Amino acid sequence: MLTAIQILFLIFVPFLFLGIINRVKAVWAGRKGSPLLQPFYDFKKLLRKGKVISKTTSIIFKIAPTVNLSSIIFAFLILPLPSIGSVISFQGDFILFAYALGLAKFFTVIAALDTGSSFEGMGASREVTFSTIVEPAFFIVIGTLALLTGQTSFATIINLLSASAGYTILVKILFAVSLIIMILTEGSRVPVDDPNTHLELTMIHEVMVLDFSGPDLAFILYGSGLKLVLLTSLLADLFIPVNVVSVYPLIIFMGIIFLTSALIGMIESLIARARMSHVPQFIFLMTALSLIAFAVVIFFLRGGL
Amino acid sequence: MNYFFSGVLLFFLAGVVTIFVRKDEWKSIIFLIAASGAQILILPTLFSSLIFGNSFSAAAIFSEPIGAATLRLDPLASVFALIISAGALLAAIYSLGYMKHYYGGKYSLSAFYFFFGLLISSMLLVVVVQNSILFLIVWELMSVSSFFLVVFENDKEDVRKAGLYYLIAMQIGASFLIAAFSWLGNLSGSYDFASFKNILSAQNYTAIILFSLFFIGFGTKAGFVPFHTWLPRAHPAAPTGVSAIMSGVMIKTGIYGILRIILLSGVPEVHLAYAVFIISFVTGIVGILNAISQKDIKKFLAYSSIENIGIIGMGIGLGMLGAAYNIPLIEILGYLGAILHSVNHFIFKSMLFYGAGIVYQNTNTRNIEKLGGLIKFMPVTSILFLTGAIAISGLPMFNGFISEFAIYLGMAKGFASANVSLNIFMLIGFSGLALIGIMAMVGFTKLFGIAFLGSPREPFDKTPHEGSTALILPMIVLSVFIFVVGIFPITIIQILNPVLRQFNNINIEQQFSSVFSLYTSLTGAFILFALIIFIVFLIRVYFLRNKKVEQFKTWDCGYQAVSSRLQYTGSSYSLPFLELVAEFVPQKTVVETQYEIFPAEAHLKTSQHDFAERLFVQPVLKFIRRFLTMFAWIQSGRMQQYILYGLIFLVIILIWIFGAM
Amino acid sequence: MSNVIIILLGTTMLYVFAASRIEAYVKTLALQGIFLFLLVILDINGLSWLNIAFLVLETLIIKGIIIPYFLLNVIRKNEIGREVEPYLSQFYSLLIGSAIFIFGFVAAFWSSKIEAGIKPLYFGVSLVLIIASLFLIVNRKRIITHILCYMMLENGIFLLSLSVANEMPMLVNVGVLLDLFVGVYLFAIFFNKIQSMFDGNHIDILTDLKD
Amino acid sequence: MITILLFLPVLLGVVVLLSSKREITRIALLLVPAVYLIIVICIWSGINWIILPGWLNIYFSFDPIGIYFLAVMTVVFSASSIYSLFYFKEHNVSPQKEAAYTVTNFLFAASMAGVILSTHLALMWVFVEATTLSSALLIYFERKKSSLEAAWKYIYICSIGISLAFVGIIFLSIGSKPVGSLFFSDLYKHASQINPFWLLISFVFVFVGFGTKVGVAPIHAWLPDAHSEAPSPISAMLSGTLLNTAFLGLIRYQEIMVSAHQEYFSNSLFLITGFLSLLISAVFMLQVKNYKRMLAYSSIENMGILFIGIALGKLGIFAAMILLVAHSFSKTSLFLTSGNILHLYKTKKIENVNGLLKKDSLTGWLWIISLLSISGMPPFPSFIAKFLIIKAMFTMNLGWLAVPFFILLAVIIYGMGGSVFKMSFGESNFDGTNSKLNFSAYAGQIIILVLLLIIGTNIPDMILNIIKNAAGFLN
Repeated sequence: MLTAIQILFLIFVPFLFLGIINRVKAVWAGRKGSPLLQPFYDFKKLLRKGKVISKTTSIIFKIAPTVNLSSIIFAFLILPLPSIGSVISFQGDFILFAYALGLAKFFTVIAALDTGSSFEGMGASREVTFSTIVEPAFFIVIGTLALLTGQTSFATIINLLSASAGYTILVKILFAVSLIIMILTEGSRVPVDDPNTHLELTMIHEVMVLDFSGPDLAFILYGSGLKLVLLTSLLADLFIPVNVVSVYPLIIFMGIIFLTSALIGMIESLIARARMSHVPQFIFLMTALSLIAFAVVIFFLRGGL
Repeated sequence: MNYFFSGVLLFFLAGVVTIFVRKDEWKSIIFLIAASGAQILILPTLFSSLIFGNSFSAAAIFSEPIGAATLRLDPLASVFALIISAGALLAAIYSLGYMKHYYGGKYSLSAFYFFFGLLISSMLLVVVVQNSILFLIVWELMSVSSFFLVVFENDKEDVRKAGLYYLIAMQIGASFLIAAFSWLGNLSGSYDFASFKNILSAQNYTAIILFSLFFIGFGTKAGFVPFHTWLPRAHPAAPTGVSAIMSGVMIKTGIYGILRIILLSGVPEVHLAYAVFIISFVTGIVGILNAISQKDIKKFLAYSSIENIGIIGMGIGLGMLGAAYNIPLIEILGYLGAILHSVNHFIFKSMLFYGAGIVYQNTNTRNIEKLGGLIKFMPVTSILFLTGAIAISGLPMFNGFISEFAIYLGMAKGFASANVSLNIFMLIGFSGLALIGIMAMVGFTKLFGIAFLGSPREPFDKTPHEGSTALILPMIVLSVFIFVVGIFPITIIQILNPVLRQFNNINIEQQFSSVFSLYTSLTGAFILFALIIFIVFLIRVYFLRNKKVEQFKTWDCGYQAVSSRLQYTGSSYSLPFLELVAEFVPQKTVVETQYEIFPAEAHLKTSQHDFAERLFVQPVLKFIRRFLTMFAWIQSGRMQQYILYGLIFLVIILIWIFGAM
Repeated sequence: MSNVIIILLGTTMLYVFAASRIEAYVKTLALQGIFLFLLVILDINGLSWLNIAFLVLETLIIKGIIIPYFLLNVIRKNEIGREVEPYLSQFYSLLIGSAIFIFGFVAAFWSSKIEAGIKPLYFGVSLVLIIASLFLIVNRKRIITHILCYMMLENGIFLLSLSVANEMPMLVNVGVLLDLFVGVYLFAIFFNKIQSMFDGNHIDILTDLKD
Repeated sequence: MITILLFLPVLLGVVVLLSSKREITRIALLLVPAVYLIIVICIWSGINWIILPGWLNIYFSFDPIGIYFLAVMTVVFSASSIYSLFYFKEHNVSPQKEAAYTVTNFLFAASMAGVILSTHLALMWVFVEATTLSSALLIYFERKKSSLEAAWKYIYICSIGISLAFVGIIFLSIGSKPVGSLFFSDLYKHASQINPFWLLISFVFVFVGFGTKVGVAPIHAWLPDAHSEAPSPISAMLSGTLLNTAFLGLIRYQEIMVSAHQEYFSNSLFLITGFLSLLISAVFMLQVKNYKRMLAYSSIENMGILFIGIALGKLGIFAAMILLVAHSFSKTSLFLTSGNILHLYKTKKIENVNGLLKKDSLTGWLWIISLLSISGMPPFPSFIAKFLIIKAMFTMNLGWLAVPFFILLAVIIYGMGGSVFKMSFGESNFDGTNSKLNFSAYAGQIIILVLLLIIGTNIPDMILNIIKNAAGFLN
């Protein structure tokens, strides 16, 4: 029962997630704002539409959205979730998790290059540039978790993590912050990127998908929403026990997700979009934080260097 | 074993025969036939050694200095012999198509095939010979023959330069080996590898120095930083078939050597293990950084070979660490990752080189800034190239992931150990490998996206077309292997079991079974992944059914005068990233423009330098040259001066004697 | 008596150091030849008469007369400049020469102390001749002077061989062979060639082969 | 036997001079090396009959090392004689000059044989002097200004050297009063009675004297000039045999030092000069413009390595003996091939030679392969020799010497390889008449390279034994 709810929740929450963000922004701006499910309506509309594709494009452009979406879904299967657990779990599965997202990125990027548009090439180059900072930082996070728990698969790590206490709270908070930075980067939100500016020159992710239309665009949008949720659930996993199948973890989980979306909305409305040249420093904050966390763990776990 | 040797001989003879054949295409055909025949002779032996873990050995009696030489084909040797002979066959097929446009030309194909055969046979001997002098002889033969292949297009000045640079680099590498082997020969009183065991396994300074000598010697061949500088020069210079052999196969003999020495030296010394690990890590970073900054496809691939050697080395270092700290699982995973990645790198790197060769043949340029939109002209080649690119970026369902996964997991296992320094180095490696991986993705999205996608940045002088069957076939075969290894890794891991047993015979079995089950579950995951992709694709098809799909030009944001010159170029694509790491990729920018009211055309030239070369190699060369030119005045042509040298010399010695008295 | 001759032989070298004319060199060469001849007949015993005769012939006729005469002809014939053209000025070479001289006598003294069984004065003076002529070879610019100095070097060696003549007579003859071969060969063949082929006879013109 | 070796050339020389006919000259030119070859093989296989015994056999004898050097010399001599035919033909030499060439060549060979075989120090010295005089004429054979200059420098520097050697011998005779003879056998036997002081002094003088002939730094200066200006077959003889004979002289003297237990001093002297020669040849390999001079510098290098080998005890000497044949043969092949190049391009300048492989591929490949052989690439013996020398360094606990050794070697290979490949590869620039060279332009080199391959891969026992005996001499 709970599992079914969870699955349904996960399928629909991406729309809600974006909706909440927009609503929060609207509220901060003093507007009424679009309905919470607006993204869902757009999605439906897009699915109904036909599509226009560029003459320059090739097969890559056609398969990219599919690969993108399915790798994100696949990543979901690896991540342990309340009242579902992790469908696929083996030693080192988090490597597969990261690389599945890598595959998604790979195809998004070459699809952007496929159109031969200078804007999309620009977006692609920025995307990969920033992920060169995010990726190692994420592995530091994972590595530190493995160090902390002495385990090498998501499920076991998360289980032990929820059980652990004491200084681990500090570690968890550090990780929470760095994961939020990761979410802002990968989900291309302010201050890294502004999804709904009207100047292509300043975009990253949005500019990469300029040429998609119809169901493909729908897949892309849904995919990016899903990615946000995915990373947010990883954040949530830090704080809730996933191995116990009961209502509370599930509720807390949902709560965290909604809170995060609201938080992102607040950030977007409070902070201005950073200059491109300053973005790397911001993302590098993630690396710094996770390194601090690593140091902390080494210090406490191994009793001082 | 005899079959093996007759195969080796066959390669050599094929090369010799081509000297006496008049018509050029017959040379290619004869060599191809010989190569395939050699497979029939060689492969059964290799597989019987790999599957049943047998090791064959033979003895050859030479006269005095060499003495009796043992030749042993154990599983480790078999793995590399497998790469070599398979690579030779594929290269032979490829050359059948690729050398066509040299037929009747100014270059001698006989020389090409002769040295090709010599190279293959000497490489095959390198992995089996177990006698120092004989080993060095075949090792040098390998370098020399490959040198002649590098300078195949020898009327080009830069090709000759590259060749000479390569030859000298090999000489320097070999001299380290000569020193190490001769020293060992003194210590053990024999030239047989088996007799080196107890000297190398003794954990004293001698053993450490010896190992370092060996590592530098073999590392020069493999292309570890800072001994990598010959690689980006030599590999692009050679004809593509050979570049594939060199980059995919030959540098692996260096890896083989290092592994062989590790086998001989038993439990490695901890600091050595760390050193290997860190050097490899640096190698990986330097390699991929330079790769990203390249415009020349083949140079790019050469640098990416350096990167992959780095990854292999990290695997080796990991294995050594596992052995040193006595953590069998890490040891197994490390060596497994290293050997597996050697095989994988052979697969996708040869493939990429073959693709690059087809592009070069069709467009007469290796500069990706001039290319674009090739996927329209040569779809099959492009898709195969894409396969290789994804594989080398180590993405799941392709073989690159399999080996990197082993190394990742090994390092993750390192976190469980209570040793702080191990933990820290593991974290460096863990995030470092991730960094290398993502940078590889940057590089190969650039390479593929710019060269094959979009629209041509400059008009081709003749419209490119699909490569001929002989050119495509090797790539198809390799792509099959990519997916077999990528999705059903247990097949090859099963084969590698005997090799790993050589490294750690005692408690391999349960570790190995755990690794085995791990990879089985990985296969499961991949199948699920494929399933998901399939379903999502069905959904897409469902939504796209009877919808009208318009073709229109790319969205230009309202700017009407779009030309293909406006596309993002490779350098502009990699610029933001290179700016982040500007310290490590020093870039020289030359702007030629005239500042007038109506400025005419302007030019901007950018060129990157290999900072590792600047840091480690060039100063040494500069110093040696300056030091030697200090003595240039000696041969002045004045006779009195000459006599004076003699007298001064005489006087000095006399003073020395009287001092001694 | 013989000692006086030897001393005189040594002092000829000093004269060479001081001299600035080619003819002076040639004359000195002739003089040395005659001195050596006197030494042979005065001082050498225990050699077969045949050997003595041979030595006499060599020293008096060849060293003393033929070679100098021939050389003078050559010099007069293809009007070679008269100056010897040293790198160092005569003054400094004279200083060095006397230093060599002193060294020679020190060596003679020393060799008389140790029981080497050699004639000290022969030993010292021969050293003087050898070292001095080597110094002159390095110090003078012209080919003709090179040849002359080489002759003096040979005289020195001859003297040295005389110092062990009584034990090793064979060596003396070998030393003579050296004269006959090289000496004659050197200038008779090559010097004339050089004269005919290169105008002027500076050693400086022979510096085309270099790196 | 010895009589034939020494007098046959002289007799035939007289014959040739009297009847300066082409045919007779050429027959003689091939006959002498053939006879030498036969004799060497006979002695090798133990046959040694004596014609007119007596005083000759006191002053000459075949000892192992002598046989070895004689064998090497004979092979080189034959090769260069074969090539001389080509040389005559291509430079259309007049019969008289052919005769002169042949006679001086005979004298040269005979005197070298004398050096190798003589058992008496002073006698050997005389023969060394004789080699200088005869070879000087050959160097001047082409009657050019440059060749005259080369010959002049050669003869003058070497004469001074030789007189210093004579001084050394006199000193030895002073020191070896108790021995009372200059026969090597006596000197070895009673070495301990020689006054060490005089021995050292005399060694220094002899070392400088003969070292000048061997052409090791810093007394090498005549060598590049002489080698580059002589006719190619003569350059081959000079580099392939003359240096060896002088080297043999030093080895014989070194034996005295060893048996007098003074070898520490002599070894260090050998070692220093060896490395100096490596340095010199490295310096000039980088800037040499003339390919024959380049080969000359490579000779200096190899002589240096031989010296290093001699200094490194048993194993080193064995290595040196292998390197000796490797160097003599491959250098001969290089010089003869350089003769072809000179004929094809009419220039000795490296930058004017391009595309040798295109112009005459056989010459090109000979040029390249000989380079590989001289620079110590397998399967040529010089590789094994260098390996063993490094091994010897480690045996003597001088392993660190390998560092400068390898660096200088790498520089030398770089310089030489750069020039050789530049000449061999690329487009052929010289558009002159592509005259096909006749067989005698290749025969010698091919034979020699085949011999080298045999020695390099798997030495036949008889060759190995002779090398071993030769090496055993110094122990």
